[in-house]
Formats: sequence, structure tokens, C-alpha cells
Amino acid sequence: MTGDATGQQGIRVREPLIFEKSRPGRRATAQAPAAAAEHALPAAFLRDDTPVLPEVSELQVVRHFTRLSQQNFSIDTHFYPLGSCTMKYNPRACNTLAMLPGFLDRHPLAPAEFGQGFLACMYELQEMLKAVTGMKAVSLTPMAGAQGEFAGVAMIRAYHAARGEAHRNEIIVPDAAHGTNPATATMCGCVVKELPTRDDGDVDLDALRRAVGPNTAGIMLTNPSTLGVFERHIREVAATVHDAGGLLYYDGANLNAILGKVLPGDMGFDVIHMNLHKTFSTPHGGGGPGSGAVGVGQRLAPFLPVPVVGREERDGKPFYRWLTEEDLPQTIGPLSAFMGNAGVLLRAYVYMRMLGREGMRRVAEFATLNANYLAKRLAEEGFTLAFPERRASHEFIVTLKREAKTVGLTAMDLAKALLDRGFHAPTTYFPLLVPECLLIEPTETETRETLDRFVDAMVAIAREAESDIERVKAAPRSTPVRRLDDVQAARRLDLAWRAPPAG
Amino acid sequence: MTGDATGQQGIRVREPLIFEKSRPGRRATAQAPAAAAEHALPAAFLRDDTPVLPEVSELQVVRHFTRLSQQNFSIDTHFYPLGSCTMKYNPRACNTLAMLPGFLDRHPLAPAEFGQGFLACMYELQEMLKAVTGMKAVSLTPMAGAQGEFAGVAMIRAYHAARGEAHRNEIIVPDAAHGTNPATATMCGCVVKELPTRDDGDVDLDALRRAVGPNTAGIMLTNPSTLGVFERHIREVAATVHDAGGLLYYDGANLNAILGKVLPGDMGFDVIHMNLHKTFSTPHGGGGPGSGAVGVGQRLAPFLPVPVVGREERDGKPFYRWLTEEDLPQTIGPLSAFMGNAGVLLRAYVYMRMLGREGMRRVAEFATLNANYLAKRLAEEGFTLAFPERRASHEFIVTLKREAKTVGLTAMDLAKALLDRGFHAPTTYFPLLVPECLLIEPTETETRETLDRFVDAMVAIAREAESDIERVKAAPRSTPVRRLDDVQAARRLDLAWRAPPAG
Amino acid sequence: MPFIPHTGDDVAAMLATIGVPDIDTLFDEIPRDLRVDGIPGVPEALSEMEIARLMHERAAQDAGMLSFLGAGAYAHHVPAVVWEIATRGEFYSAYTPYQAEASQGTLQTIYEYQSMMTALTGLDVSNASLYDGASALAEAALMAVRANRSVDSTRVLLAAGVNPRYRQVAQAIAGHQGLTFERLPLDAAHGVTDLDGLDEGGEPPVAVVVQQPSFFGTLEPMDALTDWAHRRGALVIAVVNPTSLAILKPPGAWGQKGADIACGEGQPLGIPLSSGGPYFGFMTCRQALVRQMPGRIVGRTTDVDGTPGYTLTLQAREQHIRRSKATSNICTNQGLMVTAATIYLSLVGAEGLARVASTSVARTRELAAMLTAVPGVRRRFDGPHFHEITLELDRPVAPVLSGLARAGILGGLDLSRTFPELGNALLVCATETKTEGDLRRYAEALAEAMRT
Amino acid sequence: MPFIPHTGDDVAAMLATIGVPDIDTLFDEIPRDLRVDGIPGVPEALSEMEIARLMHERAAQDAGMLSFLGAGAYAHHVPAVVWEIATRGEFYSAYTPYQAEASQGTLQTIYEYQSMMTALTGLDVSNASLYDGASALAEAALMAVRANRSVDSTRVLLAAGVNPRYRQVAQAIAGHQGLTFERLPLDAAHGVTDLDGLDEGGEPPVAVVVQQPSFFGTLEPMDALTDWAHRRGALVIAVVNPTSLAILKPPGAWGQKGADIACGEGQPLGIPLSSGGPYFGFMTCRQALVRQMPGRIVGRTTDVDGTPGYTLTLQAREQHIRRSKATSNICTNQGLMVTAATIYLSLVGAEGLARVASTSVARTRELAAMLTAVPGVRRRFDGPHFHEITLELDRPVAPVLSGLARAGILGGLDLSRTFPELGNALLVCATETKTEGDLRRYAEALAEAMRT
Ligand SMILES: Cc1ncc(COP(=O)(O)O)c(C=O)c1O
Ligand SMILES: Cc1ncc(COP(=O)(O)O)c(C=O)c1O
Repeated sequence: MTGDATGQQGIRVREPLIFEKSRPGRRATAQAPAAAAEHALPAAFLRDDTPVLPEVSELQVVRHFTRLSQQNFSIDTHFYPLGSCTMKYNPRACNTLAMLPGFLDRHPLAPAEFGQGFLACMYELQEMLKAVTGMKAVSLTPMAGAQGEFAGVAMIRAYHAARGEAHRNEIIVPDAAHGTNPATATMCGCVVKELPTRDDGDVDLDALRRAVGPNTAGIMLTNPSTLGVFERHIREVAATVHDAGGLLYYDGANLNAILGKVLPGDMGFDVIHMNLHKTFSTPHGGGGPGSGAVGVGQRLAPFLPVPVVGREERDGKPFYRWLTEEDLPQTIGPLSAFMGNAGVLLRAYVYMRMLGREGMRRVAEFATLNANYLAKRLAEEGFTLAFPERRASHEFIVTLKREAKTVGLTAMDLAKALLDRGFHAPTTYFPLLVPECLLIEPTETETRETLDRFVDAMVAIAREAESDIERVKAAPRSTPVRRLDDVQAARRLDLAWRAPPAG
Repeated sequence: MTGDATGQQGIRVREPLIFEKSRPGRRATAQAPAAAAEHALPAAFLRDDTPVLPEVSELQVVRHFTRLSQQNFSIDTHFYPLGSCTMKYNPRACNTLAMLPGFLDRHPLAPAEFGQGFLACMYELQEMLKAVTGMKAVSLTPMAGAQGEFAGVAMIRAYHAARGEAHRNEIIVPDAAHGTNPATATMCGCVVKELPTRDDGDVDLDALRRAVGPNTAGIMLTNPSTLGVFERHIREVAATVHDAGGLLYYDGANLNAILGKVLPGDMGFDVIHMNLHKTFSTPHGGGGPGSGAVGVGQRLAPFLPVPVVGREERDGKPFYRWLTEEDLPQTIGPLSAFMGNAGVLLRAYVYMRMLGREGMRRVAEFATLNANYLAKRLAEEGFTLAFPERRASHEFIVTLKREAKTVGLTAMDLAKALLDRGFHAPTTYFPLLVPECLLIEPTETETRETLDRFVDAMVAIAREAESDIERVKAAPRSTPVRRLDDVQAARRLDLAWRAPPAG
Repeated sequence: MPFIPHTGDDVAAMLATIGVPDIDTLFDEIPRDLRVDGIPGVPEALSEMEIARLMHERAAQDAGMLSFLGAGAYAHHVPAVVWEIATRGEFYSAYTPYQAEASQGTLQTIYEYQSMMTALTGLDVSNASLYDGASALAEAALMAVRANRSVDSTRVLLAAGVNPRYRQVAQAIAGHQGLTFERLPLDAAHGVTDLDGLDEGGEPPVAVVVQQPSFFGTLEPMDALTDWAHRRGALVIAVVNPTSLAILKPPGAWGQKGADIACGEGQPLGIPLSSGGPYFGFMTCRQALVRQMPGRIVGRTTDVDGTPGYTLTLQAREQHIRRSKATSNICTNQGLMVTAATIYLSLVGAEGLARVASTSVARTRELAAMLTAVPGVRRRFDGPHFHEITLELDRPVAPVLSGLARAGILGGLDLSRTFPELGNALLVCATETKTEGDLRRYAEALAEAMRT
Repeated sequence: MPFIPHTGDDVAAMLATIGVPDIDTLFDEIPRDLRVDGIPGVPEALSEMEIARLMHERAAQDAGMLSFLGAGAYAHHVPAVVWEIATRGEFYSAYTPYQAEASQGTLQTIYEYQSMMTALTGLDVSNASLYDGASALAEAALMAVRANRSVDSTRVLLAAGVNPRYRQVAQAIAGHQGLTFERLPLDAAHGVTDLDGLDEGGEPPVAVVVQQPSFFGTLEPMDALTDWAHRRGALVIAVVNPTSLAILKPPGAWGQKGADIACGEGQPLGIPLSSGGPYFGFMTCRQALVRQMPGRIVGRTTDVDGTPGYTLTLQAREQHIRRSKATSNICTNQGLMVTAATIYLSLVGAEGLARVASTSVARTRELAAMLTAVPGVRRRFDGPHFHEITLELDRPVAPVLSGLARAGILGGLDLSRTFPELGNALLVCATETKTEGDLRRYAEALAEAMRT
């Protein structure tokens, strides 16, 4: 067997907590000043205990976290077709170049004169993001998709307020939308109006017409939607919302699907956030950091969150500097202590420069090719696509509704069984409106052979479920732990290690 | 169980050969020039086939080698008590600092003016190595222990030749010596005279007296020896050899045991090689690179291999430059294309600076403490020490002679069974003169808890062998492969992958 | 095609399987007139070699200054281990640990992190990170409003020593839900909250925000402030520097009952300065408030075999479950930075962190002594300082800073525009990374800059 | 105690177990008068922070020159992946893979490496590395003497285009076993071996060493040389640049029967210049010679379950088994460099390597054109060159190089001392890393340096 999907015993060993390796007085001596300096602070300000941190050697730390790392699935080790997450290859050069000492050591408040290298990258990144979205201005400061959404809706509100329409506080959100969309609307003090999805995956236009009104602030749309299909009536949606005086917000989490093929600006969107940690392949890091850069059309440009990089001429050479509240008096404000996730932005910059003009389009093309191929192959093997009549975008949905009913194979079962076969699971149970839903996003960086092996694994699990569902339900078996008790986790909260009582 | 020694199933998967992942025309495009330039070389010089290298994507490469790496035991993941190898923690800073761009990008033939940073490190490293060995001069150029040995014996020969005693071609080597010692003697055109070891682990002085003579070039000694004991009669040995007109060579592989406690120069050695990849903790890298820097007393200084770093004054400031054949006309010559393993030397330099004066002595003290503790604990649990009356040095030998006879438990069996319990095996079957030999070197960077768990594992395996030897002989079970067929490997040689015939 | 593995044969075979003639057909649901042909605004692709050279040049361009800037981001020694391990592919390229069984490495790390942060702050529970210190304060304020049922108010009071940028960010974020942020009076002699000037009337505040050490580097009387705030029915939100907690009294021990929520900037814990990010915001609180916490939380539980393991828990607080009713919209957080901080804290331990803290305090004290020996330079505030100090010059700050910059020194932060009431104020910081020679170099350059 | 984990309690308990009062007692077998108390010659310990600062300063000191040096070490693009993966702890901190079951990662990597090197050189088997190119040649010569049973001689002939340093090293190492190294005549017009001048008499050579591309950058007539050597009963040792083998005829295809042994410097395959090392020497040969090979070799086999796996094989050649009868004394080799090279070759593949090669050839040709346009500069040799070229100046080379250095350029290697017969010769190299701008900068600086 030349595949890479045979679950196999390993040489890994269970890893205790770092606290359990601690011994009083042990230290990684090279890592702190050789002597404790006299701080001479008054006792009233001092703590009278010692915080319980591990006391371990440098080798213990290295060994502990190296071993822990080996307990993760990751893009670098496994196919990771997590829908809506764009788990594509994170080029290593993006990391090494963003971590050059000159970049790492620069203080955020260092004057622009001592940051022209960094700022040039940021300015050019802004320009490239404008180009790929068809927007007029970009701010890089939001630190993840959700903060980008916040910035977008806050700009929409600021726009209405500036026009004396502060009462516009209704945000329309399709029922299939990502949870951050409605949550963001609430954070911006808005009311959410949920929009139903039609059976073919498009938005219900009639419902939209009924939903808009004088209080409409705007709509938040993901296109292609989280159902993995392109909203064909986007023009009509845009016209309907604009006619009602609302603005259109584009959730750019799925930008990978259309990069270089269609510009959100052309579709009629007024504001967009991009997940640079998806489309532009900055790492997910086990949960973050990301970057949710926002782009806007002319109308919203005055409200962009600060800072933004501006370019001027000085001594006949370009000079870059931060634009602040003084340059953008109508800004919705700063959203972070400094300028956002600079190091993430550097990684995205390197990635985009390596893709180049042609590479942008190819991302969408091959992400879409992979998704449609995988969808077709799974359908041929008997799996049920949620939207069989539609083209897949960069992702698609398989529903196990039938399998759940006939043999009891749930999306969760299948997800866990995939782990034993060396594949990370797709996104499960999202979007919620599709029962026993698997949202599958292969991304453009995976080979056809990998997709074929994934199909083999899916088929094998489905077969196994027919003959021996209990075996499937006992998965995973090869992971460091097997199915975990989530109910116990939430009931008997154990959220931090505490030293056992002495004696 | 809070230990780290529970063998456990992992999430690792078997990994095919990179060639098996290859597809014609696939490429990691970012890694080569965008277009093939016209080289315009005449056809007569060109190859008419394409070399069969893998055609894979960048992600495939990352995933392949990341997964392969996970199939290794290493210091960073496991206790690795491989005797004679000094598998201690390799500080990460040694790596990051040796890999700073300014060091990496410097061409070896760049003039000294553009290498003062690097050369200053090398000069100071030479000085520190002189200090810890008690030698008068040091050359950093040998690229591993064996090349250091070569340099040492070659200098001894050159010394004799310069005194008109070119006929001195006999090198005395104890039977317990590392294989590189006799092999080196041969490479230097010498004849090996083997010296027996006494039951107490010391050299047989009478035999030595019989062995020396007018053709004696010198003796190669490891002290503490590879039996893990200190040669108590080193003074007598030195006098005997010196009186016969021979010189003393010190194999520094075991320097960890005596660092800062006793200087080889004081013991009477004329030349020493150090394994910087042991005592000074540069990484073993799965086989190398190492560094076998040599130190010499006054007599051998003129013969040092070139280049050596010299220090002068220029404009009132120190200026460092390479000393070459012109400065050292009696040199045994250069041993490498440039100056040896520069990057390894930088790592050793950083390590020595972090240890500092006090740290040197502590290395020997705690390496010796760990070895004696582990030896004592194993002896208490019923294991047989090869030299129970002796102090262990930084390592010691357990012999399974009895267990092999009574229950059939061999050193090999025990080694493989340890792997299943999360420990790398000790060195087995070396030195050969001890039957069913386990040479155990815990090093100073391991905790007492780890040593205790290792004892537990050893005891558990011995018990298991008594009750069910076949189970032990079936080990390892948790590694990516189980016991491999070495005979088949040597008989049916398969040393390179070949593309299967087309069709 | 960088990063795309498809060969011509692959494409042909895949299109045949799908049953379309070409890739373009896969986009046929997009209205044709919306489709674009290429993105002229993006330059041609660079090979890795080319971009590497460009980035090396740009990074070199920004390097080489000796910096005494602090003001929320601090230059500390970052052990090599931290990033050598944190950037291992298994940590670097994993997603949020939704599939717990495939993510125990990340999950156990977060659990260890939570344990460390609760130990440092003296509070019960920690989340798995927020974006940064400033946005963490915004979240803390929103959380306090949800949690404080005893006061029906959205009035938040901030000590004057709270980082002014944090206040702006809190306003920008939490203002949308009606929260207002007001400043408490400053004791202009000591640079701490004027306890006597505390207003006992007006609408009762829902929360009081205090920062230790203050933005000016001074130490606030936290026991008194905490008790006063609690008396007024407010929850106490502590903004703290995690390094300082190695030696300073933790929020959980302030006053009679302790602060209710602690938050702040995690950057000092092994995160490089990197022009401002990525850093991470941390947040801990009392057990009773855990269900109002924003962000992910990891809990320990057992698997079907009884083996202990780790999983995301209390997810009903979060947007992916509760949508518009969630405690926050946060989804992606700053995970990898938390991995780095956990490694950092494991390496330095309590003793190492205390040495970092006390050495930084001592360095700043030495620096202040040297700088105030320069004519025209004096301390702005009396009393103890942590590792920053506010100086006052006898002339405008900006030209002096320019003079220092010409000598290769970033001399600190000019406060005169943000805090005109403080005069020609300059905020300087020296951590354990600064040698005596560095301090002397600054003092000499300052003397020179003040001479001209 | 950096890197030592022992607490006071540990030490006490351990000493009690051993039954000694203190650690010093453990050294009581060392004659007391030999023991020293400390090592005054070593400076006080530095913390990681302190040594990091020192090393950053020293590295910065050596950086920033635009280099056109080659002569055995070549500046090529090193993909970021190579060292990000090769320095993973599991590769970096593992020992030689003696315990095969615990070392499959390293072993499979070496097997892949061996496959790649045999493919590049067109020979049957490869070892797992030697120290570097120069010492590999010494080993190859010794191996040829062992392997060539048809000729009873220790006379080795080297083409004049063999790197002169390699010859010195071969002499220094193999000379001890009686080998002699003689130079073949040079065709002074073309910088290649003078085929007409080849001596057909004298003691028959045991081996003939030829280098492609030659040290002067020229291309040798390998078919003729190989056949001539074989006719004389010698084995042919090819010293080759692995990058060049992407496009040049591989040693296995030279002449009628092919070279017998190929060796060389592996540095161009993803290894940084790093002041000269660590690099690695490679060696491949015909199947029939495998038992005379020095160094480790990995073979594929199966385990008790029939699963394929990898292990060190033919160990009876090696010092740890055969001791004084071993094929070489080599033990530790350059393992991690091989891991890096395997990753490099996987990334670039045959097509990428060919582009690196041909771009380097083209760059050098362009550079030569620009430089010879400067008055007083001409090509020393006619005929095709690879990615190096020997120029001849109308004046001494050293002062010109100094002038270039002042302009930030390392202009190449002055050959006038090593090869006085070539006149004022300068060896220059331009690889794919050099842009047109770089070449122009060199040409302009040279024109300037030659003006003065
Ligand atoms: C469709 C969609 N929108 C928004 C988000 C939120 O982005 P982030 O996690 O970066 O806050 C995500 C990512 O999880 C998403 O998939
Ligand atoms: C005692 C002894 N001598 C010499 C050597 C040879 O050193 P190297 O492997 O660096 O050539 C070793 C290491 O294996 C050794 O243990």
C-alpha cells in the first residue's frame, strides 16, 4: 500500500501535565537574569505568595511541548478538509521571512522613519487587497474575521448615523450564515433579522423583500455561501438592499472560491472583510492569530478603522506612515492597542507576492476543481450531496441524513472514524440547517491522489457502518484519547490545574 | 500515571517513499527560477535522460518529511541513554544563533576582513578548548571524532618523522577501544597492537610494558574508558609509553565525564580530540555532522592541521585571520575543502559560553551523579554491573550474561522492549569484551524522575522475561516497524529506489 | 503554479470525472458579466528566492535602533525554544481544536496556559485568549455589564492611568452597546488615581477599570481602589502586565474581595514586538462569572476508556452555538501566541519571571537616575515605579527625540500630545534586555541632545 | 545550573542512594593530585539573552557583501522548508540510526537520498555521506586502491582542473597509505586536460581523478578521458557538482563504461555557505564496488510482519565491526546535511534543479560578457563554461579585489598564487541568486577599480 492513510501504531507516549513534571527549585537557568536584582518596591504592592508555575528544566520544556505537538493533526501532517476554514498549505517562507530579526524587533511605536521596510509591505498589501476585492480602500487592523465583521457593521452604522439615519439598526443575516455574523450584529447594537434559504441554496428573494425596510442597516452575506454554492441572484439581492437604503456586507471567509474570478465590489458589496488566515494562507496556529482586513467602497472609506498606511513623497522617494484619527476624523476608531496582527499581515504579504497576479485566479480555479471532483466522486460512491443540482464552490456539503436513519451513522461517527484512517474530519453540523451535515473543503493545495484516498476512506467507513455500526461508533481508536465526555467537561468544570494539597 | 513511559497508539500513519508520491510534471514552483534560462552548452556535455527525482508539491514535501521525522526517537522526544554518545540536551539557542543570516551567508573564501564576527567566535572557542583540556594549541578543523583521531595519529607520525623516527609505526590500542581507534591507526599507515583489559577495567600494565618498543608510535586511550571507568594508572601508562619514545593520544569522546575535574594535558596526553557533538552538545542530526577538534601539547603544535585561527593587533584592535600552510609549514595538511564544520563550531561556542567556567565542572559532576545513581538503582533491582567494585564515570555497563543464560533475555531483546516503553535503548554489544553488554549513559540533563522511570521499565521487562520471554522477544510492537530482517537487508541488497518499468 | 500540485493529466482526468470540458465551466453559476479576467493590480509572481531577498532588505532597513519604548509593548528576552517549538507544523498549521481527539496537543497546552494565567492573576478561571490587551478590556467591560446584575447601568469608570489607547478601543467596541467610559481623577504629583477626588455620587458605575502598573509606570493603591469600587456596587476590572505579577500583588488579592476580572496584554510573555502584533489578550475572572466570559475555554474530562483528556467546553457561550445571543462574536483568537506564552512561562517559571520583573524595575530605576542627572530632565511623578517612568523635560519633547534618533536611539514615547496636562512628558522604559552600557549610551546621547 | 535539572533534594536523595557523602567522592578514583579546581580560562557564564546579543552583533558584522565567490562553495537559493524541517527536534537531536525501529524517519530519508544521488550520478549505489567533497575524494582514492585488483599500484593521476585544495586534502589523508597524486597536463588555451599530452607510459595508474565542471569552470572531455583511463587499467573517479548533473552528462554515462566512482561536495543542494561547513561529501559507485565503499549505507528490508522498513546494512565494512580492517575510520558523518539535501532535491526536482543549473550558467555568461567589456579584462580560457569562469586581468588581482571590496563586492578568487602559470587570473561565479542589477553593479565597480 503506497497510500498515506493507514492508521498505525506509533512511538508516541502519553504526556502528563507540565505541572506534574515540576519539582521545587528546578529552573531553566539560562533563560532569566543570573541574579535577581533588587527591585526595592514597597511591600504593600507585592504579592505574598509565589504563583504556581511549573519548575522544570529546558529539556523538559522542549520534550513536553514537542511531544504535545505530535498529538495534533495539522495541515503539515494530515489532509484537513475542514469546511469554511480553508486549510491549505501555509508556505514556510511566509513564516521565516516574517520572523526576520529586523521585523521582530521593531517596536510598534517606533517612528515611521524606522519602519519603512515594514510599512512598504503593509502599503503594498493594502493595494493588492483592493485589487482582489474591487474595493476602494483597505484597513489591515482587524485581528480576525469576527473583528473584521465588527469593523464592517460599525462602519455601516457610522455611515447611516452620519447621514442622520442612526435609527437604521436592523441587520439581515441568512440562516446559513456563520455564527459570527449575528453575534457581530449584536455587538454593534443591531437587531438581527434572519433570512431563510431556499432548497436550491440561494437566498429567498421574496423573504428578503419583505425583510428590508426603513430600519434596514444592511445585510451580511457570504458568497459563495456557507452551503458551498454561489448566490446566483446577487445582483437582485444588492438592488433590493440598496433600494431600501441599506448596505451590503461581504463575509470574505469564502473568498478562496472566487479569487480572481469575480470581485465582491462588482457584485455590489459596500464592505468586505477578508480572512487572511484562510484565503491568504497565514497559519491557523491551533486557533489563531488571524487577520480580518476590511475593504470598503467609496462611501465607507471615511469610516475605516485606524490605523491605515498612507504613502507620500519625501525627497522624491515614497514615504509611508500611519494615518490616524487626525487623518480620518470619521473613523470608527482603533480596534487594537497598536495596528493589528502585523506579523500575520507580513505572512499574507509574502504569500500574495509569491502567488502573483496569475496565482490569484488559480487559487479559485483549483480549489473549485478539487471540490467539484471530490463531490462528484463521493456522489458516485453513494453519498448524498446537499445540493446535487448545483456547482460546488470551493466546498460542498454531504448529508448523512439517510445513513443516520438506516444504519445509525451520524456525521460525528464518520468524523471520528476518519481520524483513525489518517484524515482530519470535515466540518460537522454546520450549517445547522442541513441535517447530519459534513462541510468539506479540500483546498487547491491537495493532490488528486489524496482526494481519491479520502473517498476510499469515506466508502470504507460507510461499508463498515452497514456491517458493524458499533465498530464505527467506537472510533477513534488510534488517537491519544478516544471520544471525550463533553457533558462531564461542562458539568464538572475543571479549567485549571491546582496543586494537590500538601502532605 | 503521570510518567512519560506508557507506550501508546498514535495518530501516525505509514509513510510511502517520496518517489511513490511523484507524478510526472508536478513541481514546487516557487522554489526554482520561473523560467529555464538558455544555457547554450554543447550537446556533447549534456545528459540525454532526466534524472529520476521526485516530482511533488511543496506541501507534499513538508508533509512527507514532517511525518518521517515523527518516526524517530530523539533527545527532544525521548530519554536516549546511548552509551558513548552523550545524548544530552542540545540547547535550541545554539541552533538559532548559528543560523543567523550573517553567519549562514558568509562564503568560506570571503577575506578575513569580512569575517571578524565569525573568526572571533572561532578564536575564543580555540582558547576555551585549550583551557578545558590543558593543551597548548587547538585546531578546529577535523569534522568528526574519527577525523580528529586521524589528525592526532598523523601528527604523532609527523613528529616522529621530523625526528628521524619515521619507522615508529605501531599504535597501541586497548581491546575495549572504540572501532574508530584501530581503524584510524590503519588509515595512518600504522600497525595496531591490541592491549588487553584487566578484570577491574583498567589497562593491563604488564602487557603494556611488553607492547612498547622501538617501533612504538603511541597509544590511543579513552579515559574514562569505554567501559565506563577511569584508568587509575594513567600516570604509569603515560610514563611507560613516553619512556619508550611514544606519544599518548586521548580519545575525547568521554570528556563529559571529567570536564573541569581533570585535564587530559595533566594526565600526560600529548594530543586529544574532542567530540564537540558529545561534550559540547552540538546535535547528532541523525548521524552527523559533528566536530572533532584537536588539542596538542607543545611538541605537536607545529603539526596541527590547517587552518587555525590566529589573532593579531591591527590599528590597536584584535584582528583574526586563518593561519595556513605558510604559517605552519610542518602542518599535516588541510583535512577539508575549507575549515571544517563551521556551523557546528558556532553551536559549540554558544554552548560553552552559556555554561561558562562553573558550568564546565557541573557537566562532569551531574553526568557522573546520574550515572552512579542509575547504576546503583539497577544493581539494587538485581541487574549485574560489569564493574561493580568501580565508580561509574558518566556511563556504566550492565551485562545480561546471567539473564541470557537463565531466561534467554539478550541485550537486543531488552533494547527493543525499552522502545515500547518510550525509552531509547542503551548502546548494545559494545564494548564487545563484555557479554550481552548494555552501555548506559544518562547524561547530566536528565531528571532523577526519568532515571527512576527507566529503572521501572528495566525491571518490568526483566520480570516479563521471566514469565513470558516470547512476549519480550516480540518487541517492539509500538514502533512504525517491528524487528527488521538485517540478514535479508545485507543479502538482497536494495539500496536505492528504482522506477518500476513502465506499463 | 506555486503550491498547486495538479498536473495536466490530473486536470484532464478530474474534469472528465466531473463531466465538464474545462475549469471555467465550473464557474458558470456566476453571472457572466460579473466575471473578471485577471487582477492587473497585483504584480507578477515572485519566486521564493526573490521575495526572500526583498524581505531581507526590508527587514534590514528597519533594524538597528536601541529602543527605550514601552507603553504597552515590552522588549524582553524571548528564549529560542519558544518559537522553535511554537512554529512546529503541528502547532502552526492546526485549526481551532474542534475535533478534540485530533487536537490534544493544542488543547492540553491551552489547559496549561489557563492554569498559569489563573495562578498569575490569582483568579479562578481563564479563557484561551482574546485578540490583544485593548480589545480584551472592551470585552471585559461588556462582560461586566452582563455579569453585574446588581447595578442597572452602562457607566464604566477608568482610572486615569489606564492606557489611553485601551480606552479608545473600549469605546470604539463597547460604545455600540451603550457603554460609556469616564476618567477618574489623577493625583498629578504621584501619577496615580486621586483617592480623595473619587466621586461618591452620580449614577452607580457598573464597572471600574484600574491598571497596574499604570500607563505612567506608577503603582496604584489597588486595595483602596478595589474596595471603593465594590462599595459602589461596581465590578472591578484589573488591567495588568503579566510580567509584573511575578512580584506584584495579583488582582485576585486586591482589597477585601479581589478584582472580579483581570485582563491585559500577553505580549511580554515571549512574544516578539513585531510592530504591534500578533500579541494576545488574556482574561481571567472569578468562578461565578465564567458563564459570561467571552472566548474559548478548555476543560479537562475523560474519554470512553476513562483516560483524561482535554476539550473545548462551555461552548454555549459562543457565537457558533448561541449566535446573536453569544457573549462575544470572537471566533479565531490568538492561539499560537498562547502556545508561545505557555512555553515561555514553563521556561522561566515563577523565579525566572520574578527576576525578569525585578531586573526591569532596577534597570528603569538606574536609567531614571542617569537621565535625571542631565540638566533639564526630571521625574514627573514621585513614588515607586515599575519598569517605566515618566520624565519631564524643560523643552518640547519631539525635537529631543529626533536628536536621540540621529544617535540611533529611540528614546521613549512623547506624552505631550496625549496628556498635555503633564507638560513636556516623556515615557521611558528599560527592561532586563538593557545593559549598563545601553543606559549610559542613552544618557550621553540625551545630554548631547539637550545641549543643542 | 543551565541545562541541569537537579534540585538540592534530588542531589541529596541520589547521594544517599549511592551511599556517598558528596558528589566529589564520585571522582575518588582519579588520582587526587591530578584533579583541578575549576577552569579559569573559560569566561563566566552568559545567559541566553547575553549570548544572543553578542552573536547577533557578530553575525551583523559579517553580513552585507555582494559575493561572486564560488570555487567549491556556491550561493544558491535555500528554500525555507529545508531548514524548518531539518531542524525539527526529531531529526536534529537523534543519533545515528543504530536502533532501526526507533529511527525509521532518518533511515527512510537516507534511503531516499541514496536513490536521488544514484539517479543524479547515473551510478548504482550511494553511501549515506562523507565529511565533505575534499575528504570524499581522499576516500574515493583509497577505495579505488582497494577495489582495483588489476593494477598493483598506488599512483593516482589527477586532472589539472581538480580543485587544488582537494588534491592537498587527498594527499594529507591518503598519502599515509602510500598513495601518490600526480597532475595531468593542462591545455592552457582551453583550461581542460590536454588529451594529446596524456602520458601512455610509466607505472600504470590505479585511478584517474577528473572533475566536471573543472575548478576553472570549464567542461572536460569526459568521454575521452574516461576511456583513456580505463584503457590504462585505472578506475575513474569523477568529482562532480551535483547541481550540474541536472543537465550535464552523469559520470555513469561517461565514455564506454562510465566512471567507477563519483564523489563531490553536496553543499549546493540546500546547504548554506556558512563559512565552509557543515557541508557533506557524497559518493556513489558501481554495484560491483559496494563492498569497498566507506561510510554508512541504508538498505530496504522487511520486519517480522513483512512490513517494509529501512536499516543500516553492509556494516561489516565499517570500523565498529571490522576495526583495523574497515574500509575507513569514518563513524559520525554529515547526517543532517543529507536530510536537508533530500528535502532540497524533493522540492526542486529534476526540472527545478535544471533551471537552477541553466540559470546559473546563463548568469555567469552574462557576467563574463559584462566584465570582459571592461578594458584590461579578458577570458582566460576559450570554450564552454559552467557557472564559473576564469578571467585574466592586465594587472595584479589582489589590489583590484580590494577595490571591489570597498564597493561592497567580493569579486571572486585570486588564482595567481595557486596557479602562477595562469597569470593574473581571477575565478568568478554567478548563480541564480544574482540579478541583472547585481551583475551590473559588479561590472561598474570593476570598471571603477580598474580605472584607478
Ligand atoms: C463564513 C465565516 N465567517 C466568519 C468567520 C469568522 O472568522 P474568524 O474566525 O477569523 O473570526 C469564519 C471562520 O470561522 C467563517 O467561516
Ligand atoms: C569512544 C569513541 N571514540 C571515537 C568516536 C568517534 O567519533 P565520531 O563518531 O565523531 O567520528 C566515538 C563516537 O562514536 C566514540 O564513542
